[in-house]
Amino acid sequence: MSCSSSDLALLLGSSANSSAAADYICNQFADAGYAIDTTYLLFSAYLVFSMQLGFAMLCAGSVRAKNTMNIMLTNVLDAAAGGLFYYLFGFAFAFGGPSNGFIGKHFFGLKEVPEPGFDYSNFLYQWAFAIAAAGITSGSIAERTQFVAYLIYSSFLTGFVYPVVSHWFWSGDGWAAAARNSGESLLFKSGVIDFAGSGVVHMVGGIAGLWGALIEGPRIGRFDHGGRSVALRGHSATLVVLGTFLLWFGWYGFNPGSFNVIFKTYGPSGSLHGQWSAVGRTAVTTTLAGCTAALTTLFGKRLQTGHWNVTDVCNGLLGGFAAITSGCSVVDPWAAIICGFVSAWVLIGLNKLAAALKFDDPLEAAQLHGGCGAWGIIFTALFARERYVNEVYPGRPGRPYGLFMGGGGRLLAAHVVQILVIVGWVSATMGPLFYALHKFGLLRISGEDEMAGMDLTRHGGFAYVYHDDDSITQNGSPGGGGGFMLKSSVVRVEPRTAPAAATNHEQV
Amino acid sequence: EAAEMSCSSSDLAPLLGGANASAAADYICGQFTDAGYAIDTTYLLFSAYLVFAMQLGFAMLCAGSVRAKNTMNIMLTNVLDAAAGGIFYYVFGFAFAFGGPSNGFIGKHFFGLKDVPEPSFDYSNFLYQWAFAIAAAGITSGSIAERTQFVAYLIYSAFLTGFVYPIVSHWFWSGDGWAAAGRNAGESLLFESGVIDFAGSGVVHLVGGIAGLWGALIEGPRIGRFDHTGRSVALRGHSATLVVLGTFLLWFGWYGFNPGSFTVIFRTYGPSGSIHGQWSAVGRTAVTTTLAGCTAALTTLFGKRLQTGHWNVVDVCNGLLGGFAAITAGCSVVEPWAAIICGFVSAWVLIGLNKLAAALKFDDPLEAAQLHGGCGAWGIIFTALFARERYVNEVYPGRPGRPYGLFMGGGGRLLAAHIIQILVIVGWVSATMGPLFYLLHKFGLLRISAEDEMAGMDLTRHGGFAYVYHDEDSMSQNGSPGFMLKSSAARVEPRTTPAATNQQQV
Amino acid sequence: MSCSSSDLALLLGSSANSSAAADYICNQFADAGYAIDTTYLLFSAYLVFSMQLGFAMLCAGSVRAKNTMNIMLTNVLDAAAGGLFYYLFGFAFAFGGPSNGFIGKHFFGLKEVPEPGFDYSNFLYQWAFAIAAAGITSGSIAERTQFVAYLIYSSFLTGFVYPVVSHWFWSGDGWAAAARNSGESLLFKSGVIDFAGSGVVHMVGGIAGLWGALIEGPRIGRFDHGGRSVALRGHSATLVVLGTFLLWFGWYGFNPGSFNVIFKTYGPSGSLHGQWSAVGRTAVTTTLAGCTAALTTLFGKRLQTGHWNVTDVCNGLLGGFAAITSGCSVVDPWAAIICGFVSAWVLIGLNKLAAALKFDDPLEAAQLHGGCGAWGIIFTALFARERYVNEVYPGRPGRPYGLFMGGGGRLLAAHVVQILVIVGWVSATMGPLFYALHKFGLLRISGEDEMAGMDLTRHGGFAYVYHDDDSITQNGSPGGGGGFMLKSSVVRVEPRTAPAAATNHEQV
Repeated sequence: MSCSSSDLALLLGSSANSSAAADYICNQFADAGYAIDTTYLLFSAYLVFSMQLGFAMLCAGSVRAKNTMNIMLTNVLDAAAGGLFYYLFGFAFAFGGPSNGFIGKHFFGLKEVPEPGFDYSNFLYQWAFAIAAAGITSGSIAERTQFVAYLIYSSFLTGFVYPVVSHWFWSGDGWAAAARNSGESLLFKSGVIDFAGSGVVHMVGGIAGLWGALIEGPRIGRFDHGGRSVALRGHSATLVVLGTFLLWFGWYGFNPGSFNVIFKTYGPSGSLHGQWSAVGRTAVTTTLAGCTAALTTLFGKRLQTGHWNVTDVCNGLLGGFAAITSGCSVVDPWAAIICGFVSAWVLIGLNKLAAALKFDDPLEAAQLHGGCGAWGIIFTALFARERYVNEVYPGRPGRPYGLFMGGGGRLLAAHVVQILVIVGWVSATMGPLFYALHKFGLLRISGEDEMAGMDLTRHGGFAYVYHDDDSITQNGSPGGGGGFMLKSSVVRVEPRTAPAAATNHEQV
Repeated sequence: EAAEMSCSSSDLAPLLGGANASAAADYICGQFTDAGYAIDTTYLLFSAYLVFAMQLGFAMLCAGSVRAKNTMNIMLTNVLDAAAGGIFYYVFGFAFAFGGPSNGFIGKHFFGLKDVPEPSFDYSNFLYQWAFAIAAAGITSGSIAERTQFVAYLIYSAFLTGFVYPIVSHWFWSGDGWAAAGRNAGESLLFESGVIDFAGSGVVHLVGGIAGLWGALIEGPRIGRFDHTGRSVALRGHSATLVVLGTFLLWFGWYGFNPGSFTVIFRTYGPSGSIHGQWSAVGRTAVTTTLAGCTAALTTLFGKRLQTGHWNVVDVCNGLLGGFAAITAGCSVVEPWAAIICGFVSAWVLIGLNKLAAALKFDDPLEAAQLHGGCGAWGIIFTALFARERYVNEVYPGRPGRPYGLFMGGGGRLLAAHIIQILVIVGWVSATMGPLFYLLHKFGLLRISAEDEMAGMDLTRHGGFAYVYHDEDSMSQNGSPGFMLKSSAARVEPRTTPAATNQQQV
Repeated sequence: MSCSSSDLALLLGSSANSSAAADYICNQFADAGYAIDTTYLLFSAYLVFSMQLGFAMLCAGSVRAKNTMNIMLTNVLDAAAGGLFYYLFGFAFAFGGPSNGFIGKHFFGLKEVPEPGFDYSNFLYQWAFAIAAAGITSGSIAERTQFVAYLIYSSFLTGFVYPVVSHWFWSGDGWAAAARNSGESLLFKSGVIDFAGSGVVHMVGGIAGLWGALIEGPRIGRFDHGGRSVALRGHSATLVVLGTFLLWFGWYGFNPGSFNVIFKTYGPSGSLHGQWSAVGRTAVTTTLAGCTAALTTLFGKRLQTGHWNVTDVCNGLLGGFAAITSGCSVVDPWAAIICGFVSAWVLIGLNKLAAALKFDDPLEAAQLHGGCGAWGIIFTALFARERYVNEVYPGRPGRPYGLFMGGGGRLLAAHVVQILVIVGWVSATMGPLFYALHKFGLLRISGEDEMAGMDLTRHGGFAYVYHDDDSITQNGSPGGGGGFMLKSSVVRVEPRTAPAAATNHEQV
């Protein structure tokens, strides 16, 4: 808190009780601060949670109709299983200080929460981040992965792999954190400025998806026998747009919310400079990076394909967001435009590369979150502005900042290390996991299942029943009863009632 | 109870000393009061907006859970819940619920928001409570979906939002309510405890669920729901995507529903300046809510997998919502680990009640009676078992030694009060909504004709189907007059060649 | 801020440092105020942004399936292009004071932000408003407009036409602003009370759409050869409802958020009267106007058509919101009910008029936002309550208020001027633009494209692929490869694998 009893006591001065009066007043401000900051953090957490809805809709729209139920179930379970695992041990691994630089070791099952520095709202906020990482990976392996494999990798990623990474870069004990506890030395005297997680969240999810998709191989029909890339279009562009806008909406919790507190001054008390302004600036940089990436993709793809393509624009937009996530709080708005512009080309280039290498990622998740995330980490090391870095990560005067802003190369060195370490750690943990699942026959579904669609073979039926005859047939079918979910393979009897017949005819 | 500020002028004045100490203390504490109003109103309003988003969640959940031919009908009911509820709750519902000082049964002030704002009720409180009221009506609409006349819907919805629900909320949430845990000081509590139904497992969910139960019972099952040999036949909804969309939106909105029910966040529990305050309890409430829903979802996933052999997303969504409905009563007074127990049991409650409903040939398209009624009732019992002493005293302060959860060593008085709550809600809703549905039934206003039901209400009552994915449909209509036509008009062939598109798209 | 150091210093009195102590305490309150108000404003901005999602879904559901991708792309680009243009110059034109009454001239590229009065959060909030105006217009010209025309008009509207209007009525320098800088004279000693923009946003978008739709003419088939109106129904009522509810949700940012700050007392400090209460009242009046309009439309249309129509109810609801937007903060809740009731009939009447005049607006945007918006401006001039006007626009005692509330006709005069000026300005700028696009053949698509649907001809395919055979055919097709987006005109080869055939059979 910025209200200091000892300072105020001196000013209140003459009275015998001045110290008590100062305590009283400053405690009131402390209370107000808790109320304001918790309100801010909780609503930010709710926004981040809404990204899970965005992922679900984006994934649903991007796969074929026959696999919609499967992919949505994985998204629901990301959130649900993630909730339990992150409660039991994930949060402890990530933020359970005091600990070592590698892994946290307190707060299992939220024991001893609240304590100064960690309240329940912090847990909720971090949980929403953890499930986002798992959601990214699910896109890469969509449409061909066994559901059991999904449950296993999701638990492992949310409960262990991701929390450890977030400990390294975000915990006060983390070996590479830019905001490391005072007294500890920073990596290259700088630490890694991955403010909201281009690396910690997006690269982790993207690299995990990369390994999953590599080991599984492409979907049947994704590349024809001549080796040419064949588009397997998702079944609903509307859902893609819905999901993208929801992710955009949620990103306002993801990036600006990562400040955690908003009631904090930068200059002298009473001036207009404070975290509130930095929070607003972060929302602006986030917006501009995404907008620029969307426009760049629009025209870039138009030149290449001759179409104005909305799903490509949506992916470009999300790539811009994934890239700016790392530096959103420490760069100027004009730099965010550069960030978004480059990230659009990174995504386009990586997609071409993926097609050339016969790598199939239905959601482009590895390219988008992995590739643009990595670009964002580099971008931050180039464009971080001195004043902003010192405001957001205070208490270490003279720390390095962006190379192009005159801050030297130490921040860039730290960020290159971050990329290498994340790629290495995720590959070393998720790679063997996916490989073991593959070896035990638990990873990929059978060719028959894949052609028929997982919804039919694993999830009890298709997601959509737009044609009324389906249900009417079941009604009228002599053998059509007996359970909630039936394979639709029952014989199809003609409806017996006249109005229904008319209906079918007209609607079909 | 807005703005119980912790800054006390009388405490501060002696500390400041000096001739104007009292005025200075007033000045400073007045500033804190203002800050408190600003913070708490921001908190409450955004919570209200989240709760309102649940109405969108209900609309999408309901739309996805019914057949395509009834989609317009169910969505219209959801829109009108909110719209009609807004008018009725403004004119008298809010007054019945919170219009104190009054008696224990019904409130009697604030009609048409007269005399608002006053120290305990500002406009933001009204908006928040309105969002709750329309949620109750939304629950019931699910139970009677796909076979109810629209007029019946308008009548019951107005009655429920404007009268039945407000009275229940008066009993348990108003300072004057006879069974409220936060009853006005000086009044005695039911069993010296009162009912801790923090965000409304009983007041909202049980009320909506029981109303739906009577509606669905009196209407009977949909045509084809049970075949002639009496076996249960699934009438699947038309879009699992909409079900998932609706479920996530409800989850999102529940963060306004449960944590928002504190209505103020700027309030200390310990001494001023410590980390303990309502802000922490608000966060804890969000966590318990999350964990209960997550556990219920996972339990349902594996439970149904064992039974049916499928990984079913629609069932998981319903399980999740059941967990939320259950934790709603105790979310603020139980530990996170207890929330896991709450969610686990609620999943089995829902599975069991669904089996029971199928056995009894009870047809509820959204499982609303089972989910909101059954899991809601379980949540009320759960709270009486697991409420923790410290949390109860923090959230409902000023009554030292009050009872808490039976399993936590707090005795059985809270449980007794909660059993009374269940009985009273079931009785009151049955006594009001039961006769209403029965009358509508007797006057032929409740159920649509079999022909309409087979054809789908969208066609017969709402001017057409909700979806026109195939281009030929709209092109055919080009040739016919009028904005909304029954699609029974002759189907003219499109006259222009580009319509060949149809062939490619189909 | 309401905490006054000089007042407090007198009270603290005896000590030598009393002035410093008072500064210290009041500065703390200033900080708390920044934190609270920024939290409030940013989350309001996020809500307003979610309206863009609402527009996208509403538009998507209201057009035919064959044009869904087109309309959604325009909505995404509204936000994206709007973000860039509003950052570069739109915000400067609108709020760049000190300037003249016509147009602002500071803050280009957010230079010199933050300064007292304008922080980054203000920019974000105003950007969300600007893109809403462009979103309105896109509905009027849906299903028949070239994508390039869309890009051009959208940039011009967001970057110039709209910012200038918002400068006039909302900037402290604006010639017609009700909250004009002290010392400047008000229009008719009153100024225009267009609190959240029935005129500035909704009429601007609606009138622009009116000209676009007029110049383009109706869609093919909208009026048959006998001249009768033929409904071209949208393809999904579910999306219409989804969009409407999202707009409702977002309107809670639009109207109550327009206060910008919530930490401000009206009465003496410590009383319960303050902006927080006015914010809540604004949310209530907004709700009641929409609810009344929805119910009025329900019964009004039922009497006319015999159906209970959900899309009409949704439009009625939105009309009520558009109308109350102007006066939401200065009228009583009961007056909001009148506002909504009349606006429903305004919309019904204008729709009848549009059909009679063979004016085709697929979203009814010109009627809804233009017509109901204009009614809302008049309504405010009739029902604005004295106390609320003086609380929301303080510092000018004796200013006029609603005619029916005894406040005289000067407010009404100012509001009539507002309507005329907005109609004139938008017509003088957007009319020629649309006409020039029309003359150069850039406005309307060809008849063939229109019949086939723009998604197929311009956006690479349809939005929906519910039937599995579509994708499978593409896989197996000898000529089906080669690129991401193919026209579906390739020959349709039978799937070669047995399970797929079974699937098709069962699902269709």
